[in-house]
Amino acid sequence: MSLPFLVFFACAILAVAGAIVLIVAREPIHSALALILVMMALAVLYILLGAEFIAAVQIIVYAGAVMVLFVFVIMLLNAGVEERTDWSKIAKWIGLPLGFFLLLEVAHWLAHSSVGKAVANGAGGPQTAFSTTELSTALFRQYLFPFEATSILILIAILGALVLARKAE
Amino acid sequence: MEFISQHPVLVVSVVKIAVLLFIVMTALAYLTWFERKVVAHIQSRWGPYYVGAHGLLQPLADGLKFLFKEDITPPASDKLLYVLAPFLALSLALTAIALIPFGPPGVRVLGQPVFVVSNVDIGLLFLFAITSIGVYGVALAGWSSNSKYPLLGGLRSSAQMISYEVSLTLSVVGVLLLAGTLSFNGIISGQGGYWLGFIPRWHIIPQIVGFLCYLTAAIAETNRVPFDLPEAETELVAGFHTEYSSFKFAMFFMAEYANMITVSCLATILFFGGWLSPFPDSWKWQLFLPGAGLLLLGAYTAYDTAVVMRGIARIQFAVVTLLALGGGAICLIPPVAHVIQGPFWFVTKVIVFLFFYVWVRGTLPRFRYDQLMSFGWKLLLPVSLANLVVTAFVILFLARRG
Amino acid sequence: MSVVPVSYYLVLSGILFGLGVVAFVFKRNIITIFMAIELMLNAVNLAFVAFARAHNQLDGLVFVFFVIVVAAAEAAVGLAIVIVIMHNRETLNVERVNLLKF
Amino acid sequence: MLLLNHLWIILVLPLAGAAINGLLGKNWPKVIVNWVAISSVSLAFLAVLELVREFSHLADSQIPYGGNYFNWITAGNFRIDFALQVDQLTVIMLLTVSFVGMLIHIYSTGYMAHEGGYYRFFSYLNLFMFFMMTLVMAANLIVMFVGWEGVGLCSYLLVGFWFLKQSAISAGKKAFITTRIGDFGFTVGILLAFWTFSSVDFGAMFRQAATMTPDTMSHAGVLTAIAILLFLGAIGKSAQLPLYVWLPDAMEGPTPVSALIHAATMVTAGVYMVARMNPVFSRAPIAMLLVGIVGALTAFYAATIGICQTDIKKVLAYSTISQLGYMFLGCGVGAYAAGIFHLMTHAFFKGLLFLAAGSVIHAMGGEQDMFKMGGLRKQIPVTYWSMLAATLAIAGIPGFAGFFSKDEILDAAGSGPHANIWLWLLGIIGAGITSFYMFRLIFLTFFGSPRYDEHKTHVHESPKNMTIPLMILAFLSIFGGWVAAPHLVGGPNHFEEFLHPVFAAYAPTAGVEQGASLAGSAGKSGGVAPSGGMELLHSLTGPPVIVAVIGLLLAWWLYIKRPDAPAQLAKKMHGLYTLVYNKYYVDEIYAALIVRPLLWISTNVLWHVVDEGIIEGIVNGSAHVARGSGSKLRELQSGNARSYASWVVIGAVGVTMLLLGILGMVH
Repeated sequence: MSLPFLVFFACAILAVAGAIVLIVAREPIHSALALILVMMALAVLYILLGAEFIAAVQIIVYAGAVMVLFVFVIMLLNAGVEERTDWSKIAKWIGLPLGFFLLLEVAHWLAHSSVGKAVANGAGGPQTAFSTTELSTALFRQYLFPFEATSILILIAILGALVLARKAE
Repeated sequence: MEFISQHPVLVVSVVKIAVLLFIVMTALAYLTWFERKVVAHIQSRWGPYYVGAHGLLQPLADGLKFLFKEDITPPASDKLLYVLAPFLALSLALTAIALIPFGPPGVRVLGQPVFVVSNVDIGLLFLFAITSIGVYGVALAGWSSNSKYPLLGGLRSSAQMISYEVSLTLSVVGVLLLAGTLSFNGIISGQGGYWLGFIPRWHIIPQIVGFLCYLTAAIAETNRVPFDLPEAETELVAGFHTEYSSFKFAMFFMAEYANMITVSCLATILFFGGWLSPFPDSWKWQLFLPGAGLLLLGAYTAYDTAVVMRGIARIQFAVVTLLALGGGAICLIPPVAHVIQGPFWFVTKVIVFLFFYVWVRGTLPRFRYDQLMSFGWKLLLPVSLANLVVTAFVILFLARRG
Repeated sequence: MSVVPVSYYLVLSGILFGLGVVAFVFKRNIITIFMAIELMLNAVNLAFVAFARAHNQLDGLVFVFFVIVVAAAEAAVGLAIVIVIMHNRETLNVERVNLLKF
Repeated sequence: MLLLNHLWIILVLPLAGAAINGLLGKNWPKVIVNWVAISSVSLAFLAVLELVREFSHLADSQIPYGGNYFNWITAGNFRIDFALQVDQLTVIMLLTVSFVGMLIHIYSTGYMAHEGGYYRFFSYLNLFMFFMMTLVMAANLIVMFVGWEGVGLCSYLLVGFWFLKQSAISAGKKAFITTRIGDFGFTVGILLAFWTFSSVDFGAMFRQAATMTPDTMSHAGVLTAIAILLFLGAIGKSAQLPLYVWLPDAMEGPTPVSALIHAATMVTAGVYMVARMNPVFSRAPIAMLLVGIVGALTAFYAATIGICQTDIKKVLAYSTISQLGYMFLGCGVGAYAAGIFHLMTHAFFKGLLFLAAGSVIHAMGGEQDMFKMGGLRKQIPVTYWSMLAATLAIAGIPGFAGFFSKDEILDAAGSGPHANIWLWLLGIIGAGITSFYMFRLIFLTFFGSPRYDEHKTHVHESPKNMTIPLMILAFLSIFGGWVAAPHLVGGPNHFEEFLHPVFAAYAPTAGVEQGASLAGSAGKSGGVAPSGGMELLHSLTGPPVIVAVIGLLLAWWLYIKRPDAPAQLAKKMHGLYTLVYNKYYVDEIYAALIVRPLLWISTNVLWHVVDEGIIEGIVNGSAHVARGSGSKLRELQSGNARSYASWVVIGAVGVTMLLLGILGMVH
């Protein structure tokens, strides 16, 4: 059991645990923290996969900004304990079982499907980290247009948020 | 055992972490003393004076006091988070420091660089990552206390931190463009060399605007005066840590100072050439500056010991004198002097920044909340953006010129 | 240093995604439902990175980058909506926000 | 060869006039509208003259000279080009149409001077010219059909020109619908023609037809079918029995319209078509016979109705029908040239008659009843003289245009290759009646004492722009027929010779008599037959002339000598009189047999049962189904976000399953 495996399983368990906590926790803020935990674990996994830049972005943007926003809103709205109303029969009798089924299905597929195997056998080429320089080059050369598009998207999102959150005169 | 021998990294890292932790803790403790002294003198007071000579033992006393105080956990609070919050704050603050290289990477033990705990080649990003997490400590503290003022304080601080983090990051990007790398060592060594033979090629000169932005944003980021609205006594009692007492409170306290240190280190690295000496290498005598400095200190304390001090204080000062003189003597030994060189300059610069922090605190009044926000979004952010754009264009232009 | 097979990551991402789906259906609180979506996005990101590693290509990372950006935008707007809902309906329970129906 | 190579110019001119007036003319002063309309038509006429000049230089081998302008329709092997062509027949028609058309345009500027919708009128008129010329110059049946329907449209528009008058509107509709019935046959004929010759191009069709064995009386084939079907169209368009009923009503339109469309040009389109399709008709004796019979019957029948009409324009309308009958009779007995000849002369004198009648009506201030006129001879001399000339022409008094053409026809009917004594007889009697009712018209209108209130109506001669066309046409009515004059004195018949190639080109080998008849007529004058003098005498004293004179005298006796006689006569044979006076109740019969049942079916079956019952039933039913299913389905829209989420999950699972299946198959 070498180090990478240790790290991987530790993070994997953390992530899954976090996800489960996210589900069972009744306090929204606990869910939020659980999610942050998941993100952290994933960040570590990214580093393990050699994607340091993505890991950093994951933490800065996701954990550091998005989730802070969530927590902030939770605090702002003083969101209390989640009331477990159960009015949606379909969600109870079909949605959830199917959700779990999907879980198993996807996991099983990724594990045993020929795609999963093929990738596994490929075992991920050389383990040298992706160079951030190349990534940025790709981002600003090859994917320049989508990049600009996302910037527009964000601008729109900002405006939308402002309009929505504005006090109704 | 064989596991350890397999992974020397772990061993070295553990040792380094232990040492760093000790140093930083002490530094934190005496930083409080430093701050109180400076502020006191700014306000023409003596400041802590009686616990030890010049209050040198004051931090110790404070620490003890914190330890022995009753640790109250409000019954209505969210226990888990209430406990988690201070740990989060402090641990993150300390983790950040682990990324800081205090000296050149050349100095190695077991093939591992000595002056940095974890040498990541995108260190800066990671530092930001960690500082960006830092907000949770405050926010959660505010929330879990389950009481009005902490909640407001938490809200304020999280809002403030998010807002200023943006301009903080942006103000640094200019430097990144110049350096072309994310690793601290890269950035620092990029600042080697001199203009006209004696002006160091630090980023402060081309990036003066970025530096000012960074400084402002950094102060806000660490919730220090004049941006310390999260704990604005007049409005929110003590802000997010109102409900905290005893050691948990202490942890928040330390976290804040740790953040100060981190930010100062970052400023040093990014704008002031980290562990590089301000003087040309040709000036050999600079090797002996640390030793000389210590010796001077020793001389001063010796004089005090002999003339001013009375009673127990005199004994204490004698100890200080001995330490100073001894240290100075050791630092004069050339190999040691060589090794000490980097850390010496680094620490010196950091101390200058810390002094600046305290100075600001002693001088400026507190902002109003709306002023804070509008300042952050409407002035700081645009300016740092403009700086970034200009820098980018200039670099492009120069690159074109060849 | 031995390497963790990529399929491990894939399985993990699958599980996380599934949990995200379950949370998506199970949770009643709008904010947590949002989080469930974020969880799913994260799972997908993991898969992306894993595949990027598997084929040793950067594009996967670029995709992750974009996913993160979009998620941020989505969160901004979504949370604004949540705030508005809270102001108007005084509740975060999606089952109570049910005026738009037959 | 400018125009020969650019035939379209001739068409574009009137079209442009129509477009300009129609689109822009609304607020223009009448002067400009006149200018546009008349200049466009006159230019067209000049173009035609130029065309004729160029045409005269063509070698026979180059005729017909065609131009193919663009590929209009292409569907499989069904290919229609917008192609035009010129041959002798076309030339004749073009000259007639454009010239008469121009005159009538000029006349209209005077006649319509006080009418509203001035620009509309001229725009329609130009448009009509365009379509008529298209019809005449068409090089294939489809293009011809375009012109055919186009003139129908213009006729509809112009008959209903005073669209505030209920009678005008219904007259327009009647004209349109009745013609449609014939056009149905025409269309089917076209289809059949294409099916047979796998082309609707005249040249191609005729070449094909020439190779086919002609039908005989005993054995009728596809050619007969085509001919009869096409002839149906002609019946509708040229107002022959039994579809003539629309033409009298069409007199609701302005008089120039009646003159141009319902006398001179459009109604003759049928005749032109039959003549144009002569290769087909010549090979279908039964069809020929049918044409002859219909023509003769119509000639006689319409004439009889003409006797009792009191409305001056109605009289002319029926006379038009009957004259068209003569033309068909001519075609029916194989004397196409004679038919066309009569068409041309008829265009002159009948156009003139209508214009003159119009002038009379104009003078009488809108009065159309002949019994409220009389003694106008002095007041409006120009009109009187020109009308008299036209009457003499139509009555077939020797020396006038009508005489020559009608004589040709009756001659062919009597002694031609397809001679048929009964048709000849009908023709002769019809001729007599014609002259009778025409002179009746003249006498009632211009002679005797005024039967109108002279204080109310101030009779006045029409303005120059109306009288000048009258004079020109009068001149033509008198001398228009002289091209054929030498024939009488045994000389050649220029007109027939000019047209000869058109009708001889594809003449059936079996029926060489076609050519032989000319030869024969030439031979007759050659000397085997009595000498030229005898010939002249023979034709001058021939039955047509005799009956014409009889009719003239009878009319004189009844309406000048004994003005009270007609009434007594009418009393004496009251039944017959009312029968004829009411046009044999044909309209009523049609109404009873066709129109009312049709209305009844449409109302009670198509409307109440089919539409309300079935169609609306289907529509509403589907609506009800949709509504019902919707009201059930909308339950899904529970408003509970978690349910929606569940739906999404279901979909996701489905898709994943699908993917797994596919991937499983792939790998």
